[in-house]
Amino acid sequence: MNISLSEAAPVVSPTSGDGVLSLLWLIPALPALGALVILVLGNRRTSPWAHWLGTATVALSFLIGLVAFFQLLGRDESDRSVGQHLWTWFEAGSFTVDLGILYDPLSSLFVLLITGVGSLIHLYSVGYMAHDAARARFFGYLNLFVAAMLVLVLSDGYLGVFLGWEGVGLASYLLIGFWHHKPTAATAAKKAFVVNRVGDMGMVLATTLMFATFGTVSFEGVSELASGASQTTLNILALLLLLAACGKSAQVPLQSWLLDAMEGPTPVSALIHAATMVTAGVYLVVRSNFIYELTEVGRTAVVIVGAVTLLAGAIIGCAKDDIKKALAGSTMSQIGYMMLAAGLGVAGYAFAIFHLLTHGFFKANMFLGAGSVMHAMDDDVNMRHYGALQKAVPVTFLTFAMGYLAIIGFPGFSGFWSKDKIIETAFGESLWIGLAALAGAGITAFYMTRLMIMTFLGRKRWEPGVHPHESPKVMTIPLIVLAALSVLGGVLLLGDWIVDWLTPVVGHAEHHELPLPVIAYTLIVVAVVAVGVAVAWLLVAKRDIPREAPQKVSFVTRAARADLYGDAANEALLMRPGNNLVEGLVTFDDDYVDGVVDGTGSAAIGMSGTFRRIQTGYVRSYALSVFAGALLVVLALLAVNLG
Amino acid sequence: MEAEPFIVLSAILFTIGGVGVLTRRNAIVVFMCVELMLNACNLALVTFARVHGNLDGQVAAFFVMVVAAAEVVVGLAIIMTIFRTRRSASVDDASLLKY
Amino acid sequence: MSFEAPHIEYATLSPLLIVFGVALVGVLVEAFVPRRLRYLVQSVLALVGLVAALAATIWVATDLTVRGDGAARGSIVAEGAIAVDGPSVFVWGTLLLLSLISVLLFAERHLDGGLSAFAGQAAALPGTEAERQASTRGLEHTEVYPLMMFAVAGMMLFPASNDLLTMFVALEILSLPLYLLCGLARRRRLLSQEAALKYFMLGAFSSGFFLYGVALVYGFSGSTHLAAIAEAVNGRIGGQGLLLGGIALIAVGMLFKVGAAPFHSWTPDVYQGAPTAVTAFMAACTKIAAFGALLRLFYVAFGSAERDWTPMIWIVAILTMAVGSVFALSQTDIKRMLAYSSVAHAGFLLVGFVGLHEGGEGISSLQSVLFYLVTYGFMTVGAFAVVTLVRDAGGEANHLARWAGLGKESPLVAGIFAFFLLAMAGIPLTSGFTGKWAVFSSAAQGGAWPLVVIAVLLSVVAAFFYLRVIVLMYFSDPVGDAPAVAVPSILTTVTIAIGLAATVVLGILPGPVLDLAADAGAFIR
Amino acid sequence: MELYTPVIALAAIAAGFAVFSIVMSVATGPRRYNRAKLDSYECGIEPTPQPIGGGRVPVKYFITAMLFIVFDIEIIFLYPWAVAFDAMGIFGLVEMVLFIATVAIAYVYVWRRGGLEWD
Repeated sequence: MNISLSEAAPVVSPTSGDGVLSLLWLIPALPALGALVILVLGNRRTSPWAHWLGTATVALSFLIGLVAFFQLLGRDESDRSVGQHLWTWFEAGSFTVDLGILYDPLSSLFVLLITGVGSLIHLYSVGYMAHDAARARFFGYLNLFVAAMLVLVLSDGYLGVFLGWEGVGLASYLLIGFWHHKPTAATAAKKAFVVNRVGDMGMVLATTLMFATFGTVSFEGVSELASGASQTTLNILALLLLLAACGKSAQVPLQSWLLDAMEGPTPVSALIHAATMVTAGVYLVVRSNFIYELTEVGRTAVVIVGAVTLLAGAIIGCAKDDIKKALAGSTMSQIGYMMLAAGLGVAGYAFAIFHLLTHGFFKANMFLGAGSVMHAMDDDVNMRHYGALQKAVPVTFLTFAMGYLAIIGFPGFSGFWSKDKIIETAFGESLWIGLAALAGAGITAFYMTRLMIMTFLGRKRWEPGVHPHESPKVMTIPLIVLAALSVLGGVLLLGDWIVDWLTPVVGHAEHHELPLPVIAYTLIVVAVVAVGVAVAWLLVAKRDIPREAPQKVSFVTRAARADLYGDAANEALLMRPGNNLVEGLVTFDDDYVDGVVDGTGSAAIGMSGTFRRIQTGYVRSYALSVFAGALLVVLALLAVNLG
Repeated sequence: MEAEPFIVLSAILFTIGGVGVLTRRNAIVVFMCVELMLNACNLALVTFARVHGNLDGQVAAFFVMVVAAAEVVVGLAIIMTIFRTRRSASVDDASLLKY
Repeated sequence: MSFEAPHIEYATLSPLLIVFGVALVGVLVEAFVPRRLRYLVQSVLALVGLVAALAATIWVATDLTVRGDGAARGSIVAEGAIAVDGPSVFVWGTLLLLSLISVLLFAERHLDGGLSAFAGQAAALPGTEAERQASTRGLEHTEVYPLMMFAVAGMMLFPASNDLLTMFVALEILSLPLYLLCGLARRRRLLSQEAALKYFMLGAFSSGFFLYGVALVYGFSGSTHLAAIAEAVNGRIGGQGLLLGGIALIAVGMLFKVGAAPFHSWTPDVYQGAPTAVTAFMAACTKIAAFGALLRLFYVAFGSAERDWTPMIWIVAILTMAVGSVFALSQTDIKRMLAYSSVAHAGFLLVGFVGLHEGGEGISSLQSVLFYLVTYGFMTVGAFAVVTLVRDAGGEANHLARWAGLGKESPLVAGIFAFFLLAMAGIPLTSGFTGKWAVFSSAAQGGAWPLVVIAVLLSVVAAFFYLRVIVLMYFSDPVGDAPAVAVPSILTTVTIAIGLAATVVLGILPGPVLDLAADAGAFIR
Repeated sequence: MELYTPVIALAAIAAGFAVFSIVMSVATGPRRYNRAKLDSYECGIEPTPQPIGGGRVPVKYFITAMLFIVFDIEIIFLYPWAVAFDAMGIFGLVEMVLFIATVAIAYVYVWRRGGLEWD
């Protein structure tokens, strides 16, 4: 509490590190090395040991991260921001771009989350991918992802973040399309890539704008100079960064790729599309607090995006029969919570990160649990074919239940603490935002209960010939650890520890006076959650669940099944202006390239295919285009002069 | 000396050459049209040299002639190989490369 | 009549003179050296000549005299016809390095059963007995080396010209040999000849425009010297119409050479038809030379008419990026796709062109464009070199469908090619990213915001077609019998390795080259 | 205008002479035709037979024509050089020797590679 209660966000000013802190570069370097070794030597040569190498490098990074964390803990609060200059990437005249590491309370938490959960998921994958011929390559990609993600959170500037940003995008693309023999997986990978590129554009433009405005893109420089920029610049910057965040974190309107991304192997869904990569957007917003603190417009936009996504994701989660897609909807929704909190400014940043951590635990836990269930059910993902599994896979059931209780916010579990805080802060900001967050909590309770009942309780609706069995130890141990974390994650809030811990990064919030006492909010939330559970119990458990999804359903259900017409909306809203090119190309690409590959080149449709007919092959028509071009150039010159 | 008529004439020649390139099919004729364009440039250069009273334009015209001659050599060689292979000097026949 | 003998600074011009000299000696070698020795003599001569010219360039570069306020270094030589300054020397060095690795591609004889990629006897009709005989007797046109050296000399002269007439002559010196080189492919002769015809016809057409522009500008200013033109433009003496028309028509000629839309239509056809080694050489080097000249002309001569021509460049830049990125999407031939990609690159370069021009804080246009050209040159030569490796019975297998499943067939070649594609797409840690960053930054600093936004948007589209090829190589199964990846000799291997190394190093440590580009300073006037 | 009077007069006289001789030869000459007289005029040598199919000539002529262009170009530069030769002195001589040597290199190439052989 040593910081004065000024409006502006703290300026990033790292000090140099020593001891373990000078070895920080090893944290991303180790997984990168693992990826390099595995991918360069190739699948065949490394397959006997690649999975252990992959796991070991991440685990080692975790250990270094842990030691570094305690070092940081031992430092003075004002001294908890450690910088390490790695190399000068660009040097042009007066202007340089350095690549370096910024290790502060915020990135230290992320390092622990990424390497910690990452190690567990690596371990789990050893079992999950045991029968896949390309397991070594899988671990190579997974290591690549971890390395890129660590670069993202450890960089000391936006360019470094962008580097990691692109890296995780690439790794995500490779991993979603890992089973590329499935056409759905290949399409999903492409879709994820394209939608993410739209977000990346925001990142590129934001970085370029920063460079043009401030002459630097380091957090240190930007945080120092931000208050000097014009309001318009700050607004644009904030919106561009939000666009980037939306792409990576699957927020409305760039949410559509996440549900399809579930085509990837389940550990990927757990690590990338639940615990870490999709939270990069939240990281970006929190990290850029020095910009968002200065722009009301930017923060409002973040809040709106968060609120809309949290409801949309929850509604989608209600209607999905595919267990992974239901969880994906839930992920969207939970990240919506984090965004919402981040948009609330100083009061919310810490809770956004807190929820991000607890969500990382319980969602990874549930995804891995879902993977374990799928493992037992011969890779069937349809929950209508599950039921009564609690006997068949007891460990999975118990661990999953811990995650379940955490996500719905059962008092005492980690999710309870983090979500409660967000809802409370939201009410402090505005009644409507608070109500949206509250409604989200109720819906979450509903769909998660539905998922639990359909999967583990009720009667057997198994496909013939399926004999569920519990997964091997190598898979259940990570489940148990994550379950424990899901239960106990709330300790981070003890004595407001996490709020104090992050204060040097995001600033200290003045205490809001709430219209009602805090305990009242907690009770309301618990009550709403209880209602959600009860409704699910009445609607799902008390009735018979048909093995086929009923077709005569309400409009809402149909809409939710169709991802709230996310793709349709994409087509209608995004395709027309600007982005239609990009989206349209996906379809075009499917039609055309695949056509070419199949040897049926005649399937050429699409704008490029139409336009290229301009290239007739006749010299005279080319000469005509040169002639026309000459006229164009002359006219352009004259127009300027006469106009 | 009034320069304008010469410049207008050179512009007309240039345009005739340009339009010829666009409309004629025979590679040789197309090529002649290009040469016409170059000579229109020469006329303009020489006229301007006269207007400005220095020799730069005239020297330039010499160089243009040389370049035009070199272009003839290279161009005719290319057109001839094409003709020998295809038995046709039509520029429209050479359209395998497209789209 | 008084006459003063012109003064020629032979030492300063030595790089140019060496290349010209080697080209002439090459012609004599053709005349006197017995046939079986020609290949060896010519290729060694070309290599030695280029290395010597490179050494001379470095020597000249260390010896540039500082002028005026120190922003520009160098001197105007040959009675004002040639400016040897920082940017000239930088472009020379780049051109010579790229020509060196291109010569290695020219000399490659390992891929096609001991024969080079050039026609055994260009005069023999395709498909006749004469052609077969020429092939079995192992004939080849070693004239390609002197032709290439002439082209290199023209390319070096082009951006260094300080006089519109010299510039025109240089333009023709660089173009004429290239027209011929395009028509000399050993395989697919019809396509190759057609490429030559198209390139020649359109090239001659566009140089007509260029020349008329020169005539108009001369009419406006009364001189062909860039400095004198600059003075006239600054004072706005003479007719506006003449100046604007002149600028426009000269721009047409220049933009044709750089392959900017709507003057790009020759690019895909010629790149596809020409022998791949020639394509690699001209894709990289012509663009570099032409951009060098474009920059000098527009900054030095027309600098003070900037407000007049900037909107025109905006339009052309947007059109170029859009055409390059969109058309590339539906291409089924790898060389055509790379051709459209080079069109798109020309667009990105034009974005840099409208930035902060020279000097000042941050990255100047000149610096960023020069840097981008270096990155572009190496990845282009590298990528085309890889294209020569993928072959089937009919020569190179250029159809994209034949590249399906290459990742399984030859992980190394596919990996290298994928890397080049990623670099062209501008993925971080490759030189493509640093290059794009540089040009976008300089444009942003120059206040060309809308242009940068469009450029970023279109670079997203552009990334897409590169990705398509990567997907094809890795995620698709081969159609029919898989194309073989030929084992190259040390020559092509070295070319690819250098291209790859440059792409990696410029992506991770662009500092030294950026510094060099910054050191090049401004154009001298 | 006076400047051009002699030129115009000369042209007129030349044209008049040409017309006069043709008219006179037609009017006064005897008309005894034989095969040789009806042949194309080829400086007394046997005329080359007309190619079949529309006046195409062998490619050999092409090379000769191209070679002619080389010397044609040379003249363009020789002419002004000759006018200013006295003023330029030794420098001009050296430059022109270099220039002609360069042209000669191309010529040597053609000669050695058989460009000058008719058959």
